[in-house]
Amino acid sequence: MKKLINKIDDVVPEQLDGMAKAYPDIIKVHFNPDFVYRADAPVKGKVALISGGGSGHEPMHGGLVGMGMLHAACPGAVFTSPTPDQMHEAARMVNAGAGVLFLVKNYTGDVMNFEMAAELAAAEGIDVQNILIDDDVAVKDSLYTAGRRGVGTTVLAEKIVGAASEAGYSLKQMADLARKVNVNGRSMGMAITSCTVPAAGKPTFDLPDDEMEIGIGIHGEPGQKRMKMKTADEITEMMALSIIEDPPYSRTVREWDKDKAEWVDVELTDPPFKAGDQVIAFVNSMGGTPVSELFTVYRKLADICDKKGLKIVRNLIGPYITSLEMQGMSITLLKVDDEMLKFWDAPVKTPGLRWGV
Amino acid sequence: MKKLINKIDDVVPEQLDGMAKAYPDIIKVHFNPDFVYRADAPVKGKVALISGGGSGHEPMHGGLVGMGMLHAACPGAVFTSPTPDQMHEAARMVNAGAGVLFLVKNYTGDVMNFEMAAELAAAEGIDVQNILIDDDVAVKDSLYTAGRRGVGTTVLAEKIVGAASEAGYSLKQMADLARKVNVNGRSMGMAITSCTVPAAGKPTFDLPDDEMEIGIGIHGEPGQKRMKMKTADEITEMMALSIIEDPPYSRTVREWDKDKAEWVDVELTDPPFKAGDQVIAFVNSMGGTPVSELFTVYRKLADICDKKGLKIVRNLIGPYITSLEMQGMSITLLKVDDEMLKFWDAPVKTPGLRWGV
Amino acid sequence: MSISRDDLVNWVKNSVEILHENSEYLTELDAAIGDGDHGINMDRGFKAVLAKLPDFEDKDIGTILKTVGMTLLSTVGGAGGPLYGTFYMRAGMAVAGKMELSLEDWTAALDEAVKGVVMRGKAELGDKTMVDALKPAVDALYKCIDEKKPLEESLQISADAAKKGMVDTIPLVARKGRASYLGERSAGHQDPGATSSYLLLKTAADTWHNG
Amino acid sequence: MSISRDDLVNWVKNSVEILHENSEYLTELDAAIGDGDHGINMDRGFKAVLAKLPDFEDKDIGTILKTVGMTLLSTVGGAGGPLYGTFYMRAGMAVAGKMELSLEDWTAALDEAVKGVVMRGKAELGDKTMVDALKPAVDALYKCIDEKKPLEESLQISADAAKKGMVDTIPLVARKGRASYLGERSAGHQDPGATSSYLLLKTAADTWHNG
Ligand SMILES: Nc1ncnc2c1ncn2[C@@H]1O[C@H](COP(=O)(O)OP(=O)(O)O)[C@@H](O)[C@H]1O
Ligand SMILES: Nc1ncnc2c1ncn2[C@@H]1O[C@H](COP(=O)(O)OP(=O)(O)O)[C@@H](O)[C@H]1O
Ligand SMILES: [Mg+2]
Ligand SMILES: [Mg+2]
Ligand SMILES: [Mg+2]
Ligand SMILES: [Mg+2]
Repeated sequence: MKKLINKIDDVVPEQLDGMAKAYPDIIKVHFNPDFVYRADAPVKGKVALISGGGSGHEPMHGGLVGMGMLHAACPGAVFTSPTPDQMHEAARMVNAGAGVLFLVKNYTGDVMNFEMAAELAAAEGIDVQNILIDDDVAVKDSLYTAGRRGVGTTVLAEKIVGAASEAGYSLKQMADLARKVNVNGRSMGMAITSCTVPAAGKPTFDLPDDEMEIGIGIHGEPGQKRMKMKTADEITEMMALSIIEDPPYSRTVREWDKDKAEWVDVELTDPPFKAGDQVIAFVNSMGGTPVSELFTVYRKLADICDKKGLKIVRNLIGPYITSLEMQGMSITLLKVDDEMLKFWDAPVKTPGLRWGV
Repeated sequence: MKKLINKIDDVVPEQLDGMAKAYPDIIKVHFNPDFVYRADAPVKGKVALISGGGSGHEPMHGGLVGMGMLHAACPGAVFTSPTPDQMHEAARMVNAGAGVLFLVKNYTGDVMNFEMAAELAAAEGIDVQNILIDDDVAVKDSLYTAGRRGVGTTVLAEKIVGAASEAGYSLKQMADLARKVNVNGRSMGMAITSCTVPAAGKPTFDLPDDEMEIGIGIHGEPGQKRMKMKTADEITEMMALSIIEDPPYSRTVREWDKDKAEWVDVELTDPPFKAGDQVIAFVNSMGGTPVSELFTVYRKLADICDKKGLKIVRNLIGPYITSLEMQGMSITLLKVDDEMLKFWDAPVKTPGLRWGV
Repeated sequence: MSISRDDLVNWVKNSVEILHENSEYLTELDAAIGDGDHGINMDRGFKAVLAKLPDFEDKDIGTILKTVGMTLLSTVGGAGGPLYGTFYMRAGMAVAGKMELSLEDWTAALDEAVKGVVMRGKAELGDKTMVDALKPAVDALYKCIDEKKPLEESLQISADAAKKGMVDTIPLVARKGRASYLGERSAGHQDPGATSSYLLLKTAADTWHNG
Repeated sequence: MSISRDDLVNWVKNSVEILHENSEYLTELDAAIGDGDHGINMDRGFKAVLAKLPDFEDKDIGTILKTVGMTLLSTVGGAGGPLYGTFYMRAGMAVAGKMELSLEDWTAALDEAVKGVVMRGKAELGDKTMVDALKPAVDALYKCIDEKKPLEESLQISADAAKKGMVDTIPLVARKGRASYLGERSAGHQDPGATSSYLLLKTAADTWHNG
């Protein structure tokens, strides 16, 4: 294993420290428990948006903290969910009295740790809500499984819901918006190389020189299937069609009911895409694939959307939700309405995403 | 070789096409000869800034075209200088009558191709100037060689000189500013993996699992030396000290004298860094190294600058001048004065770099 | 025969060692059907427990178990963190204030612990999770009580039941946790969480064999 | 004996083939001390020449050479593009209007071509560049003229001189082009540009041997 790191145990804290040194005007970093938070937190009168998850997906989440996006992010060890004390302490730090929304990627570990954090925060009288992101169409059958994983839509949700906080949305409004973003977003990923978790010291999986993994997650999990390497156009078409033609997806998720102070089951169904829809197209690098290759993918994706009658009104292209140095990419399509689009366009200033300011 | 590409011959044109589709409000792409140019070019009353070089360094240069930065960029084949007809046609397209500045990285191929383009443009009555970027301290003896390579300082120069164009600088003022940026910038790079040029189909060099190349360029050229892999801190220290303690560097460069209409030799000397200097610190990924690892480097770099009395007033961290999917990084320090800093902070809107707008 | 506080502390200490030794093995199991961090996570968590142990090893068994659980909760992360955190916290609550445990106490503690895991993770027997190792171990203990088996032997039988449960996860298709994303591809691999659970129960049996 | 226009066109066509066959070899040489694209660049450029050839192969030799040069200039890129572009353009200017070339004409053309390369690239003999193959080839031709050697033999002698120059680049430390960044590390490798130059001159000798 060759990486630009020092001691294995120091990888995450040193990266956080470097980020704090690089962007002191935007973020601060708290250690023990670890979390990144807005330099100007708590932001008066605004609902705090908090996310988190394993490290190794940078810039998500720590690099997406700042004006117009997250108020705090809780990084776990590499590819490992953070622990409840992190989210709990972060919530205390950035809560301005208007409440806290946890945006949680749907992985068993993340879900359970954020649930325990929500219970701790609620017990202290903090208004708290949790919304799941579960957008990975590669996970097919979900009735008896952990359900779809949270992937690319998370980044788009953080941008849109973060802007809504800036605009003065209430906790309930923000939760409703986040839920809307989630059911309208669909993603799929693929890998052409593995990544190496520093603590493991060797690649998570072996992939022959002429094969790829389709339908991977963002933690070096094996994908849905392994197949012979194909051209960028073929890969893009396969993934784009899986996303665009995905049937309605129904599932039950648990959300914290702050009035009842208990967990309630919520039924959700993703409406399928249809001709005439406006979408944000997000082509994401897994970390090791350079942006130049993403343009070949975007070129074909734009073509397919065009043929399917989907109008790409905005795009995001680059490494935003990564798997360390893995080579590969993911595609996310998010159907947007005027509300989402307005918040997408709103100014944002974070280490990893910035415009309008 | 596994990459997200289609036919080898189509790699660069398809990537350009994808970029044009992704950012129609910022750039346009001209094919045959190939160049990327500002969607609003020619910009009335403004001197046009043009750069170019081999492809494979994205976002540089095509992704740095837009308001406040380049007016046009000429992409060659992967790692191969573009040809004079590209720069010549680009100059005709974006020249608004106020002249054209060619910003050229110091590689024999780039220099000769841009020189021939300057001759063609000048012969047509276009006011033209060329300024070299030669900032790579890894190239030691230069008296009898092609001199130092142009690397990281190029990105910073494109930002600063592009903003000066926006502010209405004349061609001569822009050339003087570009020369000032060049002599005040120093860089050094390293690699932990090779990259694979699509047309070659296999890695440019082999690097054992426990070795790295120090002092590499940006084209998969072998570095100054190969050594055992070290920690991020050790690597950063070695490179930062090579940059900070680099003695005055003198050389003769050729610039086009538009009044005499001939090439003239210009003597340049880089003033060494000294305590109290204000610098922009740029930590760049070679493409395959994720941004998270760059923070470990930045952390140590900030520490070293601090000890050496250099004040980091701005920074840039991420993949901006890359070598395809190579893993590795480069460090650039640019000593800045108020003029440079003002232009650094000015708004910029390109596919690859954006703020203030 | 009973389990003294020192025995219990020794179990925790031996667990630290066993999980460290098996860290790579557990991680490999997790790499096959998960994300390759289970061994690393458990090792990190139990090292943190070892570091904090001097602060609370002189407390009662209930407090010790609860503190182990809280430490794991804030250091393991992933799915393992809340599950094993809950496991030890619930076990501790079941034997609050005790300075030594009978077979019945230990069985009650383990029963509560496993119920906590099920409450948190909603996994059922056969979902290919740690529950597949834990549940049979509890059932075996109750059977031993019925059959009036001695403590040492019961612990061994319980560990054997966990081992069988662990091995039986191999052909299963995962329905909970990260492995469930793999669908059919998860069959043919042993569940890492069931493996760590077995290791912990085996360590209990081994520790208290000479205890 | 002289070189007809058809001979010249055949030389160009054979050059396309030879450079294509040696593309990987040249690229490997360039990977060792440069950036691994010389063969790819030359192959791309000469393929473009072949595609355009029908448009101008019925012109005079000077025009044909100049057009080859201009095509290379806009398709090869890198250092090779302007150097070989200049090479052919200068050669064409030296024999403007001619429909066949004597040994003296060919020598003058090559002399001018190499002077153009030196003007553009400022390399001297021993800098480990294509000049190390080209310059000896020109010198050898002048010697052949002095010694009144026949055309065919002279071409062979000239190609041999280029070959020696090429091989002699191996121990040299590069002082021009990308290889110069390597310093001492460039010694021990044959220069790719000198190699492509030799291949072109060898192809001339081979083509005009039966011509
Ligand atoms: N819902 C669940 N209930 C019980 N155990 C579970 C559940 N989900 C996962 N597990 C257990 O957790 C183990 C994985 O733990 P670990 O690798 O630490 O977490 P993560 O999957 O977050 O990386 C699995 O092998 C399985 O035994
Ligand atoms: N200044 C120069 N003068 C003459 N030949 C040169 C000069 N610089 C480089 N060359 C030749 O060009 C060759 C490299 O060509 P090529 O690989 O096509 O260009 P690049 O170095 O831009 O990739 C070298 O092997 C050398 O023979
Ligand atoms: Mg994990
Ligand atoms: Mg080149
Ligand atoms: Mg795991
Ligand atoms: Mg080359």
